Amino acid sequence: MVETYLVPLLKIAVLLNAVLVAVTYMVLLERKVIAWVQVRLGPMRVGPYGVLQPIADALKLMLKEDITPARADRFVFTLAPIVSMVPALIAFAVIPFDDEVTLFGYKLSLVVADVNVGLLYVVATTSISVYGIILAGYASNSKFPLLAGLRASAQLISYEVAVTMMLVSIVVTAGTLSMVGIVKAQLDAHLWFVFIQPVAFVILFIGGLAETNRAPFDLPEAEQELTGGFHTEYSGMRFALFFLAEYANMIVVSAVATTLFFGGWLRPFPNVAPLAFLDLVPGWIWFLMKTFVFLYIFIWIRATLPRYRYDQLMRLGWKVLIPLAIANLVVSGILKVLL
Amino acid sequence: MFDTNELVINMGPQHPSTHGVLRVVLRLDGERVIEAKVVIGYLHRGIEKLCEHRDWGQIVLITDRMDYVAAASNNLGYCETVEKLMSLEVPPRAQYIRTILAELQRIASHCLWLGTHAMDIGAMTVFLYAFRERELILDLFEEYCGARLTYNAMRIGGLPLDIPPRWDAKVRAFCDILDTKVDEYEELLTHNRIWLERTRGVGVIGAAEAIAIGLSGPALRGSAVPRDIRKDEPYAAYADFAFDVPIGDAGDTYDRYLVRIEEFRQSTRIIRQALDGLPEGPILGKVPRLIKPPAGETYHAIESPKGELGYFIVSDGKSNVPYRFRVRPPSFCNLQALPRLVKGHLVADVVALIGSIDIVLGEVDR
Amino acid sequence: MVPITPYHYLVLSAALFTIGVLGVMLRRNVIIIFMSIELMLNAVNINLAAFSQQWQNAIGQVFAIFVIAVAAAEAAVGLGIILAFFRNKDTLNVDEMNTLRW
Amino acid sequence: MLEAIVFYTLAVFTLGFGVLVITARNTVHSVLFLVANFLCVAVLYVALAAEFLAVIQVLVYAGGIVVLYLFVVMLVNLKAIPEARVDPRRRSRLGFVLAAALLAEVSAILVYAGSRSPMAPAPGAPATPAPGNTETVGWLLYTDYLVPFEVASVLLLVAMIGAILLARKQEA
Repeated sequence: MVETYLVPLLKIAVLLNAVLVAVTYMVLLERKVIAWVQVRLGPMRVGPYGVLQPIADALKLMLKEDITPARADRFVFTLAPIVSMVPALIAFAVIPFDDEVTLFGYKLSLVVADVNVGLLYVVATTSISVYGIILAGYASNSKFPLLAGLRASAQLISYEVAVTMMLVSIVVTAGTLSMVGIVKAQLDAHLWFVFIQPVAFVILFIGGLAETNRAPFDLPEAEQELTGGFHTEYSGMRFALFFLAEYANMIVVSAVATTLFFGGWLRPFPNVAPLAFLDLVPGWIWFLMKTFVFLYIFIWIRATLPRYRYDQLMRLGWKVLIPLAIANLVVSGILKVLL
Repeated sequence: MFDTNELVINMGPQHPSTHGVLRVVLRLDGERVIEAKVVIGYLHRGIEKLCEHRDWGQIVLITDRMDYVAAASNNLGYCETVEKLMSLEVPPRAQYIRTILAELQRIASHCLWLGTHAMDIGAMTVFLYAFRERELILDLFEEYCGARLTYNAMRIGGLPLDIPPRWDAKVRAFCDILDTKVDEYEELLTHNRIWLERTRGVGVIGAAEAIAIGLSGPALRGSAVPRDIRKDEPYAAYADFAFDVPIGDAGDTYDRYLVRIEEFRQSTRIIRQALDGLPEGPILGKVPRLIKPPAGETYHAIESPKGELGYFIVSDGKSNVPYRFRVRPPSFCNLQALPRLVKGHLVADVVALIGSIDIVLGEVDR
Repeated sequence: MVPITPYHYLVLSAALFTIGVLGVMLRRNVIIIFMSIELMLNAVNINLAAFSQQWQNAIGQVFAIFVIAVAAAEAAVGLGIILAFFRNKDTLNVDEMNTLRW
Repeated sequence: MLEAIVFYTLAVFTLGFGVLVITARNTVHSVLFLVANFLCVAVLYVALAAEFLAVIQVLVYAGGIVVLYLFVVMLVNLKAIPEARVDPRRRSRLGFVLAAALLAEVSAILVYAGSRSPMAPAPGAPATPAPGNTETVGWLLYTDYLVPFEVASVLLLVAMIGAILLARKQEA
């Protein structure tokens, strides 16, 4: 009973809380990093160096009036932020934070569910998250969100194709769909997959930026063009949910990239014996560190690059990334057979 | 046939990228603009009529409120027009300081343009970088005249104030800073692939058409027309300085961007020359106590940061207010090109193009 | 409580199929009719998956995947037709789709 | 026990969302209920030990095909209710009767078949499902069912081109 129900439930509870805290602190991280890039200080007032800013933000958003526009589709309008938040959270279920660890004399794997279709599961959840944006665009009964909703759905669908193709080449290399299995495959291969599949990594990263609607692909919420895009009409907690979903998605993409290409919980050069002292750092810390680096790069890119235009974005997706992903898949298939 | 795709959206007057209260009614096919209608007048304050009820000296202060990001240029244009009407002689020191102020103002205005233009295209860091440099100029102006936005910095016949001690050294220091910072802006944008894709070939307008529409300033020079009033009909002290007039070749957004970036450098070049050759002497010419220009009319234009800023003033020679006061605002005339420029482009280009022609609504609506 | 057998799944699938049939027969909005067809295809897929479980081999699942592929093709073409039709007639009502050409 | 709870809950939700799909007034709501229905069916697949099928269901059906529906619904964005006009020749009651007849027929078959040979695991089959059924499915797809698989891919290609051709706007 304890094994089948209690432990997973505990894991889910801990993970959910950790993710939500991480997400709120992502907002602070983003503000701070962008501020540093722009030679500013960022939030400084709430707590030392602004570390309590997320709490203030959360309070503010919760206390704000929650407005539903007149003639909006109320049911869908309320549903949309939830639909965008939930897939982002459930995707964490298959992400392995560490190998089996022993806790209180108890063998515990730091993954909620090591399902044998883990990778596909992640793709499936992201494919659901597009609904949040489309529905928000539709339900607001306003033209800018509608445009943004159409943009978002087109963008997500086209980039999903490239990313999924690329994931197939990872599966070819690893020989498994399980996330834990992929990390172990990297241990067996004596190499992180980023060195074996560099093209796939680049595609995943670009596709990840596009799928999380981050700069330079943040067209659905392009403030300067669509006045905030799909969440133009949202306020208060419902707006906050969209916001949190975006950051949760960023963490998911970073964690997936870490797992697939940077050896998850493995230390750098996992099979080089002279570096064994690196094992003093627990695996989950390696994992978090790698994920953090990705998040930092996400923010860094946002602070640096201008925004793509809609047609250019679609062109990049269909005419560059998808052919590249297919070519990569073919080449990895051939190499797999030959080697 | 029934068309499912046409959509009319109302961009502005409350929209983050219309630089104030511009309203553009866009007819879209998907995201492609079929037609754009520009609706102006949300900031109309009747400045021209107001000026016909203020005496000549008071008008300087009102001109501040037109292009409020380039108040000194407005002052300069107005004062020179009245001086032309009255055939007043302005002492050389005043001319030089006016030139310095006008060029600082050009840099400040271009900083604001660069920041907002880059922000419209999504590069938010450039916005803060550019505003940081604009802040330095505002500090310089504050030290000169005490105001940071609406300076009221000139008088008919000269200047109200001489430059404060060691101000020139600060201006020089600023020019050195700016030259390095402009390189920094260029590093972020000029060769950035996304920036190139977003600006190249967007809103192309040929030289002949640009002239026909009545574009002026950097927007015109971007279309390879080397027209710069500072060069062609020198005013203030511009005749004394060597500077280049940068022009583009394709007439697209990218060229207009490059022209303005180069103007940063030319402006510091002019300022340095003016500081080197700053003559001693009075700062106010022989101006009568009561300013009452003789009956007549005149038109005088200067090169404001945004283009040809012209004043047409009629004096009846009797009253102490202008009989007719009319401004040719560069923003207004350049804005005419917008519907033509955005046609066939996407919504995202509309904001890029609004930024690219660099308008200030205070000047458009007056 | 009786253990859950494929039998149960078959009943469920039959009920879902009937709902789909009802949708096709009663609704006049062509998009809803399309969605009812999707419901029916899903009912069939439940059947296939249940049989696959029953006989412990994956052939049922393979068939279900083919069904999904065909459904995707059907949706793409069908919705294309609906869009083209809507452009010309400004309606989605099947009762008004009573001419073969216009 | 747990299996039964899961099954009955899912069955109720699947059928409930199915009914909502065909009864919802607003087409967008209909599409949403369809998604919910598909997700429930996906969980049913998991209960049937068909994880790969479940994920494909979510990925292709819920994440792909239904988005297409939503797209079309939003594009046509009707002001008038599409079902305002009823053809006088329409016989709605007959529809009910036919559907009831169908259900009765299928149930009859099931009851009859169930009474004759109760559903028990096939005698020759292994007691536990083969590990990694994704592999099994893939293996079957690329060996025994290679020709149908290729035909399906051609079908998808044809459908894609057809859809583009149909939805494209006529050049003036």
